[in-house]
Amino acid sequence: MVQFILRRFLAMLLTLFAVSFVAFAIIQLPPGDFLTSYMASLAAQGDQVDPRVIENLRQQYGLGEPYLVQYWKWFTGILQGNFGQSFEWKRPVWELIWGRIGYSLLIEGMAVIAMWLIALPIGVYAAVRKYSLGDYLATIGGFIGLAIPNFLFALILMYLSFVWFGRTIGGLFSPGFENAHWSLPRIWDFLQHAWIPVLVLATAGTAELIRILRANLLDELKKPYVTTARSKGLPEWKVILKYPVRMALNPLVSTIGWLLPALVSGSVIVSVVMNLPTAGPMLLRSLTTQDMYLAGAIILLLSVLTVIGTLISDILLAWIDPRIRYGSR
Amino acid sequence: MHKLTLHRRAPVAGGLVAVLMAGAAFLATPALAQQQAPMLDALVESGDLPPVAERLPTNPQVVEAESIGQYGGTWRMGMRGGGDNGLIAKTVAYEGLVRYDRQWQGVLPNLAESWEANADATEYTFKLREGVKWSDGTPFTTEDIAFAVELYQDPEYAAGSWIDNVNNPVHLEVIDDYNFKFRFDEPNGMLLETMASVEGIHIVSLQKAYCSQFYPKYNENADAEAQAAGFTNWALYLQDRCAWGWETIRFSNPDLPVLYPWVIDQTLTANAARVTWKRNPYYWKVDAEGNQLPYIDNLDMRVSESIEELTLLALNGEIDFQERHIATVVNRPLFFDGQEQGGYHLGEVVPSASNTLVLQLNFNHDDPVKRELYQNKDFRIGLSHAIDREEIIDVVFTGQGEPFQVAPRPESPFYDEELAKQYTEFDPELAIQHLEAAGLTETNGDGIRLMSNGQPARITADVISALRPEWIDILEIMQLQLAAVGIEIELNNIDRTLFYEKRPSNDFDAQVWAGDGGIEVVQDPRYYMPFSDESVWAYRWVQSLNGTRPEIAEEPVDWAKQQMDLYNQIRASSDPEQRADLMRQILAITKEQFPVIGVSLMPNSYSIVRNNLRNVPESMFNAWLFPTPAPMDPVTWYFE
Amino acid sequence: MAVDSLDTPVKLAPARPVRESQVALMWRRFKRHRLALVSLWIVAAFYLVALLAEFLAPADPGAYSARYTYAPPQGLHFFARNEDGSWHFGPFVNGYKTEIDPVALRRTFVIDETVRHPVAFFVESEPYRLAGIIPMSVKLFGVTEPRTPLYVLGADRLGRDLLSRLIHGTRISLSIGLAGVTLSLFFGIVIGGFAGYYGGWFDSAVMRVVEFIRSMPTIPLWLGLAAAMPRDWSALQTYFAITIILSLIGWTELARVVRGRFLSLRTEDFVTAAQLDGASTWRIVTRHMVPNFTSHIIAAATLAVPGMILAETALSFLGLGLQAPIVSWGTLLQDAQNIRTLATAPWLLAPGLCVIVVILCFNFFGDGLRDAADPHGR
Amino acid sequence: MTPQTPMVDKPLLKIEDVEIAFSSPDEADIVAVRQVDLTLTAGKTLCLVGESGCGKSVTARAVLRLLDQNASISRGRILFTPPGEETVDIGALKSDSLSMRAIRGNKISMIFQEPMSSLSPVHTIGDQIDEMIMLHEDLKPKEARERTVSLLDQVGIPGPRERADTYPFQLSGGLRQRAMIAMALACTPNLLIADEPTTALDVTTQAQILDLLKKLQDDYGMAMLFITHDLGVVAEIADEVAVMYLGDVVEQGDVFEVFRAPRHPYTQALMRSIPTMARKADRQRLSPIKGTVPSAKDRPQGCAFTSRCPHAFEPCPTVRPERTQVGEGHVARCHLLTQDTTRAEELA
Repeated sequence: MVQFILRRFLAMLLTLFAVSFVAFAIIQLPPGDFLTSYMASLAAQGDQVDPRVIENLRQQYGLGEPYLVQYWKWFTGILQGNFGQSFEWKRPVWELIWGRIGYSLLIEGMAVIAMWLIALPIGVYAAVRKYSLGDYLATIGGFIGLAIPNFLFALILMYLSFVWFGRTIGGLFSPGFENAHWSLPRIWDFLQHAWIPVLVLATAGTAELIRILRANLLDELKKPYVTTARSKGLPEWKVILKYPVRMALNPLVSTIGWLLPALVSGSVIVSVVMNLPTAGPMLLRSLTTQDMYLAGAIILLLSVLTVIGTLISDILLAWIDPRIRYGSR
Repeated sequence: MHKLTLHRRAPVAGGLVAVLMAGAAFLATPALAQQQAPMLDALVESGDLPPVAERLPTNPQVVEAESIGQYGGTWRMGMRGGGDNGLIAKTVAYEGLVRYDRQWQGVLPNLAESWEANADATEYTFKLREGVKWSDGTPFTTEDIAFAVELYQDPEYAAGSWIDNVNNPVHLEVIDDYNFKFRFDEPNGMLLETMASVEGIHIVSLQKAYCSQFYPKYNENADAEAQAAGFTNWALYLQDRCAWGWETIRFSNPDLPVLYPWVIDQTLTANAARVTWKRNPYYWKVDAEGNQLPYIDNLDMRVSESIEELTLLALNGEIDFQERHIATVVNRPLFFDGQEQGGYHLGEVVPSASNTLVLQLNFNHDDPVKRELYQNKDFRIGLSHAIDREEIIDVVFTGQGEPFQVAPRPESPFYDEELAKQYTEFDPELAIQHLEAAGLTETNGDGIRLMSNGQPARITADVISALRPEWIDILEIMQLQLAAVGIEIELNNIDRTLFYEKRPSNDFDAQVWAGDGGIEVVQDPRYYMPFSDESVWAYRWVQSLNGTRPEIAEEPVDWAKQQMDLYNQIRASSDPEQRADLMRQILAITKEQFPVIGVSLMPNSYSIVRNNLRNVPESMFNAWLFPTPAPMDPVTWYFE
Repeated sequence: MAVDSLDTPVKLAPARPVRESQVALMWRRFKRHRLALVSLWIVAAFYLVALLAEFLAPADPGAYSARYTYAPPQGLHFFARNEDGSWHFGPFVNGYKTEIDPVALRRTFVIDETVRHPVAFFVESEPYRLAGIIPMSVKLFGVTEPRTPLYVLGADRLGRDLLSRLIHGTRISLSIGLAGVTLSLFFGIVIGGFAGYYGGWFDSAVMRVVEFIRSMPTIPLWLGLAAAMPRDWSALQTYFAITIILSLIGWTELARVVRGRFLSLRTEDFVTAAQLDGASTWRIVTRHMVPNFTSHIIAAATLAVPGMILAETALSFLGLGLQAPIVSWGTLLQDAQNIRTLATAPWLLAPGLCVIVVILCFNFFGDGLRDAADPHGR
Repeated sequence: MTPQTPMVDKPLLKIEDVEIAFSSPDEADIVAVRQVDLTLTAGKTLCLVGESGCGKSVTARAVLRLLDQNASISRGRILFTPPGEETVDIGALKSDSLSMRAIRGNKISMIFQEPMSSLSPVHTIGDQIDEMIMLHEDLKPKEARERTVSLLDQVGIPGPRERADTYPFQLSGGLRQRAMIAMALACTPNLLIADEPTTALDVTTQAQILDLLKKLQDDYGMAMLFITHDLGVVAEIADEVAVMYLGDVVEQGDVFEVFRAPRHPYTQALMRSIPTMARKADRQRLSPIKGTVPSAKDRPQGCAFTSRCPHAFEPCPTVRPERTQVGEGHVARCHLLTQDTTRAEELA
């Protein structure tokens, strides 16, 4: 077990290094750098900057240097916990993103939970009553969630909540609570705002879970141990929940890992539409303004989170499945 | 409210007139006791704040308004993402030494109570309003002006503006606490317009008392402290604390003393959900009855990356005044229908831009054939006649606006109907005649005309649809219309950065932008003559006249040179009338040469005004240099 | 012991499966999944539409009309009751009563029941090339009277026929999905195949790479790549660039599937047998292994298409990816994604509906395939 | 062999004329079991013997109503009479009904062929047995576990207390099957159904398991329905034997009777196919049955064995032979037995 975790952990470190490199590469891909797009946006406002100013800044930001040098500075910096400065906000990147990353995590975590809550019953039902009307309806329901483009869904929900309740649900808090400390009323206020994005994200992923769960369960239901359980005289629902479902869940646990990247991507879009204080909009903006250290850090952190998520789900799997725990197959 | 179109006065600015106006203002100062906002009373009683009389300058600026207002209320608006410092510049930060009048006709005193200029516009003398105080109570004097000039001109500090303009920097001469001189090597006749525009904010954006502590010259261990604070050098730390002008970062420092009517409360940070402001107890303007302004206690700017959210906020009556971002052509019917429910009405906003779309052909194209063709007037006339402007106006702007070339707007004193209307009638035959006159006689299989080198006449037009969605719509229609006369337009929808990079690298046929300079004719004649880097059609000619990239400069053709000379004369003159005449001569050449092609007059936009918000002009100009609504004195607006 | 000897012939009873029978078997299992069957037909229909876009679309997707901006859907009627109570038969569309509201700045349309513009099938049109090849000059349907509006699904902000745009968008969006999947399929099979067949360090290396790519949040990846691609590329170039970008992520999933099957098959007796017979790797792979899991690959591929289509719309939403004037479901939705549309022109959301339907169908279709491919429904 | 115990008048389980059919969406129904009549008495072991696919497992599962949804008992009754209780027709119960569940595991329990896959891999042996006990008798978990341990001990699992906490995959095949048995016996059932319990095991373990079963049967005095295709096993464990062919019970009776004098051609063929120990010289070749078992679909109207029967004649394909008493509690279904004696001689 321990050795298993260690192996995965080393693999993870390797991945992270690669991720950091790619992340940095991505933000370097677009033509020009922060200052060119900075000038561009000023000019679009009708304003102009003296090129000397730009030259000065380029010096101060060390933008002139070759790619690898910049990368190395950045990477070593991160190892010392310094994510660098955001050009646009003239602030340490870490100070800017930790809060947003937190909210991203919160929203995505809630989405994962919501997904499971929706997917479990539907998946089990769909498998037990294979090809029944219920099966079809359940799966259709699940897939519609998958099929609706996130941004459209979010926008429609926003508009409807305006039309029906005369409320503009943007952001995660009402004015009063934005800077308040966590308290029960604030949590309540938060939930009132968070349900839309969570719903949108969850529905997008549920279908996949349902599909896997259904497939696994169909598989397990045919196993002899189910008959054994029946022969014990257990009621059918108990037979199914205690044995095949329990088994079918194992592979599902490991899905959390690859659910995350999709979730993160989804939350970027939803957050932009709904103006959530998550990492998404900031990432988008920093990519367009080419605020490279900021963008790089966000991409890196999001990837790190997904990688860690995968690791956790692997460990979780090993933990709940004795066959892996005792290194037997 | 007077209709803007009625005012066709010559721009008044400079010495005498302004002094008179200042005098007028002085006389207007009423003797009766000055009032202050109730929210300040407690502070005064407790002694945390000196009484209003001591806070106000001896000669406070009197702002006339439709009605005397009442104190209180919060002005809610929406900010497009955390980077939208433009909104702040347009609502809070527009406090310079001088300011524009509401009709954008003349220049009024502001922090400077009067000024004079010498004949050749190389020397300006300003007198500051006495007793004006920063938001922290420290007096505002020439010291602060001197500090600003010093800092802007420090090459290590990355602030840039007209103060340190390479070609003609400011030389400051301080006379006493309230009087100083600006000297220039070259004549600078446009100085007052510049200082009255949003650019004017720069010179009064840095308080010496506070900002000098981060500047090595006044604090030898500034660098050390900067590093201690986690910045690589003093410049970055100073930038973080004070920045300059209206830089975003300025508004993340609550301690920064300002001269604005409101001081920042919830600061503008990358993660701010909203930015709020509360009244500046030391604000130095009063209404006709001597009540200290502003009327409105607080500002509340919702920060949102999502335009849709802002739109919903406005519809839901959660925005009190706004034209920025949300007042689009597309949204108009939406907001129109929403008036009832949202408790607001739509005000008129007159854009400064003359044209909805300007097609700028690259006169300096690397390909000699195209260069020759694009510089050929007949070719451009041909194109112009081939465009059915009425149809475009109908489709894209539901009938709003009129066929128009790139020319001063009817509201402008420089308006010239002939210049505005020439070659705008839709006449394919005529178009074809001109194109053939331009040598495009042969056509290929697809009916596309062939250039002298046998290549089809295809124009790739760069456009940023993200900026103005309707550009794509217009171009798609023009595409079909021009195809009918054998000219192929290829749409190239690109992003901003690339758009700007293509100019110096000179790899573009044509670029598309809106027709700036419809009102600010003299300040920004980018389409009338090779003026600035924004004169894309003659980018390389511009460089020969104090451009930013002399290395790629090219010798302009004679008429362009003539225009540039005339403009230098404008710079050299401090007499508005004379400047106007010179400008008219430039425009005459523009009319003769017809450098760029316009489509239609930029239709009026609109603003969303809550019904209970008073003293809001029914109609206002909008431009970047004329930072609406600030020149409309929002300090006099109030809630009923 | 004894009866075992009897068993043997019984065990042999089902003769070695022949391909045909396998396919037939799969088809039978597939048919059992009714939803999948229906979906298959719907998907097929959509692709047909994509193929015949020019023929089916009544109007040119770019053709605008000043008089009908934001015109609501007319619908297509086949019979109606006349004032005198008699019945009118034959397809027609109603005319519009329009007026411009100068203050609100918009046209208000009222469907005019009394005006009927007859609609005919196989009407003459100006010549065009079907799929850019076959020259034709007849459209499936259209109005017979000249200069009469035909907006079955309504018009967009420039008075362009939504139906026609939708039909042309179908071509782009569906083909981008297909192209992307084909590409990822190629990578997936080659890479995953070798990884699975040879195993060992190569396998683990590939798997690390796959793991790595899958651990990257896709959006930033797209954003970066999309932002990086030369913006002065032509529409076509961008189109292909986008497909490549999409498949860059898509191949990993397929690679995993292929590898998995290879690993499991590699140990199967008949493969070992073939190896003992000294059959070449190539032969073993193509003759013995591939036929054994084509079905799975097909299923996996089918299930990958929706992702591509969604991705295309998402990219357009973010202002990257395909851009106007290219007509795709993504770009069409881009026009629709604002409050104004929701409030006053909801019909512009039709592309969204198409996306939903197609994706649903692809999923069910894929599920059906997979269930059919192996009854254990893995 | 267990000592003969006197016949009990009321049999524990009486399967009467049961037919089991499988339906499938795209084919005609398949009658897997055409007609089965069996009788089990307490303390006795009935062996159900036949080739795979002859329907013996199906029959066994039918008794516990463990058939898949698409299978149905289309005819006949399964009468179960626990000592001192009313007779219930299991065939009539709903498979998930309370009364059915009360019988499963409690009165009738079952052990399966593959102990590995028949035990849940993610629950410990102990849990799986405890569950059964607690289900049918209200015991606290502790008490249940005590019972489990003693059961494991009984079935000869060394270190039962520790073993209770192990997972199936951690045990050898033999131990697993013992655990399985322990679970089956947990509630001291009246009837134990063993579905080829030894097929998956190696010969020595097989022997051990069989001994164990016999011993336990004596201890508990329960009836046992033992399904196998292995005549050797039959000889070792059965009191009575029923031979099935393609869904029919072709011959049934006391194991001695049947082995000594098989009357049905199929049974005879089976017997001849058993290798007998003899010196190499006087061994004669085994004579396996010609042809292959047809699928249930194309089973002839009449005697199922017709297609492979050396003696087949007119009535065989069309007319189903009657059950014929051929000796003390020994019946067979063959036309030869009902026809004139001359032909009957052929089988004598």
